Amino acid sequence: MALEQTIKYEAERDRDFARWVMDQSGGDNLRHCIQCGICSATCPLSLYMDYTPRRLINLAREGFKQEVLSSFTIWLCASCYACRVECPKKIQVTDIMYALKRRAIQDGVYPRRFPIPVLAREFGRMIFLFGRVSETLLVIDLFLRTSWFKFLSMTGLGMDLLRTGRMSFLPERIQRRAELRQVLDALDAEEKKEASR
Amino acid sequence: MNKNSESVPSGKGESLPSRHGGPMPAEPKIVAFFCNWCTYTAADLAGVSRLKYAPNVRVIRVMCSGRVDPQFVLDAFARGADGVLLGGCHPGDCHYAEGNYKTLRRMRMLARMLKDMGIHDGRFRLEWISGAEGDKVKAVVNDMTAKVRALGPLNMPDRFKEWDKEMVHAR
Amino acid sequence: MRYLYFPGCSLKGTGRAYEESLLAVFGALGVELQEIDDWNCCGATAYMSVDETKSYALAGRNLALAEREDLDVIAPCSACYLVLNKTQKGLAEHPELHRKVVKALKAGGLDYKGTVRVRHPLDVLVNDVGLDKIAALIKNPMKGHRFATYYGCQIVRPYATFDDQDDPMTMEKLLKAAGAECVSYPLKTRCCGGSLTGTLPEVGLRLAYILIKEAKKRGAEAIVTVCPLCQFNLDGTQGQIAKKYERVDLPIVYFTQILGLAMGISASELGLTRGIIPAQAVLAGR
Amino acid sequence: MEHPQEKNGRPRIGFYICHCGSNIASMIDVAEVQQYIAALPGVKVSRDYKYMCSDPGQEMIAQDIREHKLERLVVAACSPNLHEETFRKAAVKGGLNAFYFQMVNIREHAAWVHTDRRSATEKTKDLARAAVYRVHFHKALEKRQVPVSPEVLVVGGGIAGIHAALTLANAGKKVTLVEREATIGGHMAMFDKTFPTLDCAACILTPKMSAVKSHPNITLWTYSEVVQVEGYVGNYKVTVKRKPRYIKEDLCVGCMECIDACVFKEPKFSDKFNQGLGKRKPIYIDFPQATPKVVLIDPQTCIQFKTGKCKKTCVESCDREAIDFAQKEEMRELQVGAIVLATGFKTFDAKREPHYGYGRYPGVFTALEIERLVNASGPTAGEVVGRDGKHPRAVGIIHCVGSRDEKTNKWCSRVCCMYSLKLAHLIQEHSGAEVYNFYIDMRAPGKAYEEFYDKLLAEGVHFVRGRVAEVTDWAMTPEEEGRLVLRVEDTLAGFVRRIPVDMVVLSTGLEPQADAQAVRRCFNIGCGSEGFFQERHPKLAPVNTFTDGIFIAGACQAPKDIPDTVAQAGAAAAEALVLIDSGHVELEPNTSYVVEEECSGCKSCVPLCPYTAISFDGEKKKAMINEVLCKGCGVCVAACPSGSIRQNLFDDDEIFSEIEGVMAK
Repeated sequence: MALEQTIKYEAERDRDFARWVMDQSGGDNLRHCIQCGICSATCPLSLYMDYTPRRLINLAREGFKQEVLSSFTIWLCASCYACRVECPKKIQVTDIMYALKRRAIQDGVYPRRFPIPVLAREFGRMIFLFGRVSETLLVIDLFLRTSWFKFLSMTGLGMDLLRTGRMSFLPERIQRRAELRQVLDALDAEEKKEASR
Repeated sequence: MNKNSESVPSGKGESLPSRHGGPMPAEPKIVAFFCNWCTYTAADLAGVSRLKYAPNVRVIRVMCSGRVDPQFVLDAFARGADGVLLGGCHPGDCHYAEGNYKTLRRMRMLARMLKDMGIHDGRFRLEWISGAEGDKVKAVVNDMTAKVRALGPLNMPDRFKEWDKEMVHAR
Repeated sequence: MRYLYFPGCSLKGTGRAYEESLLAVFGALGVELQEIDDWNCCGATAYMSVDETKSYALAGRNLALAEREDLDVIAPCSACYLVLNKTQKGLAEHPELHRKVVKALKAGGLDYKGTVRVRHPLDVLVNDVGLDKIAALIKNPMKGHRFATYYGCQIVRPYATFDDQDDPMTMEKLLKAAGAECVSYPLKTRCCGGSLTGTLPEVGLRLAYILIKEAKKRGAEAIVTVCPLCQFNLDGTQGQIAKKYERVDLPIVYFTQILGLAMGISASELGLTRGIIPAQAVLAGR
Repeated sequence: MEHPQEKNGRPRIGFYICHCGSNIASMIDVAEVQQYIAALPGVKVSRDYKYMCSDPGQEMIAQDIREHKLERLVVAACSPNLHEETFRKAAVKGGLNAFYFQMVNIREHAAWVHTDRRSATEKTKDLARAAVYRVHFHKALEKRQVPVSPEVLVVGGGIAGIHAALTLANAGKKVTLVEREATIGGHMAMFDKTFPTLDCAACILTPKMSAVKSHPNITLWTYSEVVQVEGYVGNYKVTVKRKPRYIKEDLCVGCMECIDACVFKEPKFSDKFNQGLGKRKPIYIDFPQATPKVVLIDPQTCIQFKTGKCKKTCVESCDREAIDFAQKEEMRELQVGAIVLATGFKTFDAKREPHYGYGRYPGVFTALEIERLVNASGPTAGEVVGRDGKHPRAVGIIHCVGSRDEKTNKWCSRVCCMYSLKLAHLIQEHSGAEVYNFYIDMRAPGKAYEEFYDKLLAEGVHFVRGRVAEVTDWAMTPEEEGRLVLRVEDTLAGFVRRIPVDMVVLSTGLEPQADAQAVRRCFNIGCGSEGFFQERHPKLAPVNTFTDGIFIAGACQAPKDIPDTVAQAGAAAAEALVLIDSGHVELEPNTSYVVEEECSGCKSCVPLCPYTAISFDGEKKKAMINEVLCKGCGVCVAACPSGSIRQNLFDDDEIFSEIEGVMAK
């Protein structure tokens, strides 16, 4: 068995990252966490996580950026808000998870075997193009990009959906796509302006 | 006349200090009358709890908010206060049974009068703050300071001088 | 009674039966629904992980469009309901975000004030229409039918406005009015894993299996839900559940379908033929 | 108004500013303020000093007064609520009247609340200048001496009230103990054992209860409530409502034959003392050692009250003829010098945490219910059984229910960790069940408390560090079928566990009494934001309130255990003794008076006074203020149209000069 060093040195902490997390919307209460673990206990997905939500909160608070951003935990969060509702310190765990997902995508450090970031990105692309999302196209698109085998196993479901009239290959779209484009472009422009400052 | 505009009876509006050029506008000064039992104690509590708030308020201690004569408020404005804050116990909690109800009645009347005189209603405020509400002292002081700062200086003493000059000319 | 209606993408796609039954029931109750002109996708939970500001702007456009009418908005899809409400709250609480989003919407010729109320059909049915009025229209009570009510995540969480966060009861009230029975179902607000089924099937399947198995164990003939994603997930994965765990075969229906049946509306009008798991048990005796 | 700086014969003023170590000096440039005030007209001495309240600081003031013939004194330091008396004494020591002094609060109101040194210093200058302007108008005054009634009222008959009443009575003072329930004993009487020594609660409490009953200096009024309090320190007039128990208390000997004789053969009604786990009859006594040992009748359930057609077998059975269906509520008045409030707490309503299933699953109990269940004189005679009559194989104790939670109560209730350990021990001892404690942080910071925790660890009780998410009957494994499952993260292990048990104990926290707000209004004291009674100072005046003569003890002030409660009750009794033993109190001279020549006789002040201190002299056609009744609020002063009412210490001149002072440049 290979021996692994698990001690952490203060130099490995990224204090700016901890501050960044607390600056995100929903991150302001993070410091108040008393590590009671009710978030993990109420989470229907914590059994699959490498770090339970409680541990992730503590890692983020202490600035262990690498561990936080490469954890499965943030991608397993299904946004069910159970932790947020139970938290005795009103920590907005779900919103913190969103912020960490965005950061992981931005930094390109998410775990490769999780297609969730791809879904999120494709979802965005589709909205940008059509203004609405057609689930069928999204699912097909996603599976083509990530795994052929899974797509094949899903085709059974696809047939069922076609049979019950719940599947359409025509993209839903809005009329005034230009209007939506203008809104999103304005935000891009603003972001560029901020970045150049 | 706009209800919230701030102008003096002579019709001379209070203009905000210019944002560009000239010296920085002076920080607003707010005179506060706090009752000994609730609001003054709350301010003590804010101190003991090391809450941080704007340094613009000058507290004058009275035993009960019911002691505050409307003339105190007028005098404070006349002497240059940009705002006046009155703090008493919550209704039903007055240390002297019902002094704060009398304050409320009196100050409602005064507030109307101040408005008629052209003093913006954001400059005069009555707040119920119990001895346990140190955080409310902080919130009220910060909020009022921000609002009064946005209104700009009231500067009654200088205006009195102006009027005096006009009176001389008129004669 | 008149409301604006925000169907969202699901109700035009896999959740078509929800829209059909909702419109049928509201029509029978004399409640008018006016679809928001040229609405766009609310962004759902996925887009929040990509771009926070844009996500708010997407939802903001819908809210701005809605503000042009002086009506409350009904959002039947749980994700839409949450996202639209979250946007209202988020923009009110974060001035910098508010400034950016309002400015961007202006660029598209839209005006956002944050005045519109976004509501769920459950809320509207119980609090505006009223149980009495609904009960009066029940022609064909669902006597002897037992259901597990399933709310899922995003209706009462995180903003419980019309029901309890831990133990919501609105659906029980409606189903009782329709003459049905509800089994005690402690998993009624537990996440179904719907947002993960497509991406992490092994995880999503297990969550769905637990929910269905428990409902069955407690004697429910169907799970009654309020969310198109939950319905899709619980209904559509039963084939794979059968392969991986065991055959469960439990119909997953919308509460509007049960209400509609009890009001005497036909099964096909209510989209009851659209379930992958056939809803025969629910239709028994009619 | 007169302008102080234009007046001749300006008094000679001494000004002192305190560094308070670095408390003040770190945020305020005290030297700058000192120099600035030194230059004001009339100021003869201006000094800054490290600790003004120290002996050398006070001595410095006294010496300066003598040396520089100072006539007024201004000290800028902390809140007058802390050290006003100190500096008044320093003034007197120097030969100056105590009321020629004015204090400026620059610590609590400036140094501690600001972050910018410049503006904090400017603010301090303004406040100090205002005081300098103000003292000019100060007058020599004397405190009023008022005699003190030597009796004490103790409200609440739990262990705090019992201990306070006994302490005062043993010191020879007459005490009235008022308790709202039918018996004294409070929560402690419901407990089985007490931590950490495990001595039996009844064994140590009942001797004290009977001592109360038999003490010649104590009048015990149970089933009674204070409804009104008037007067002031040393002279409170209290009205007490004595509720009818339909039994003549002086005749009943507590033989309980009436209970046996009741037409209800079996106890049928929910028994409040046993937390609803037991039953009682319409005529009952809470528990065998109830004090006074007098039965009572509940008119809500008694047939005679409900229909008027009962055979009244109870009346027949009582040869002392103590039963009186016609008994009426009585109002009694008391005159006391001091009041000790020991009104206790209530436990958190477990239904407010629906995910723990209290009221839904019969296997879920509150800690207080378990206290009754493990009690030998409780409804099951000490047997740990569920509501279904089954013996649990495993029991889970959930800590912090309604504590340390922003959604319910933010505070730590302080006693739950320890009582949970105690219950874990007792449950294991009584039932042999496997016991789990689910805690967030184990708080055992008392004498022999950590050792008690150690004992429990040795006894094999499980400790899982984590807040339980839910109690559910949803089973995942065969072992879980038909049981209650707790879902919790074992935070020390780092994963989630599902633990099936048969009985769940919710360690509910301590809350203010439901009517704490009404009670505090009645006694004119304050509550903290969480609703417990507010002490005058958290460290240095923990049993005093802002109303002189009213003291607090026990869990009405904050959650606390029995040792701390008893210690505090002793302290409150001692403070009350200090007050009444001196025979008199000194009152601030801030009363109002009428300047007769100026009074127009308009009578507008007369109805304003809440203490009816103002009367109208029909002959002179002038208002008159009774100084003894006046409490010094100043409402009449502000209302007098002719300005003929003045107030000592807060006169118009004084306040106007203060306004001028803060605004002057």
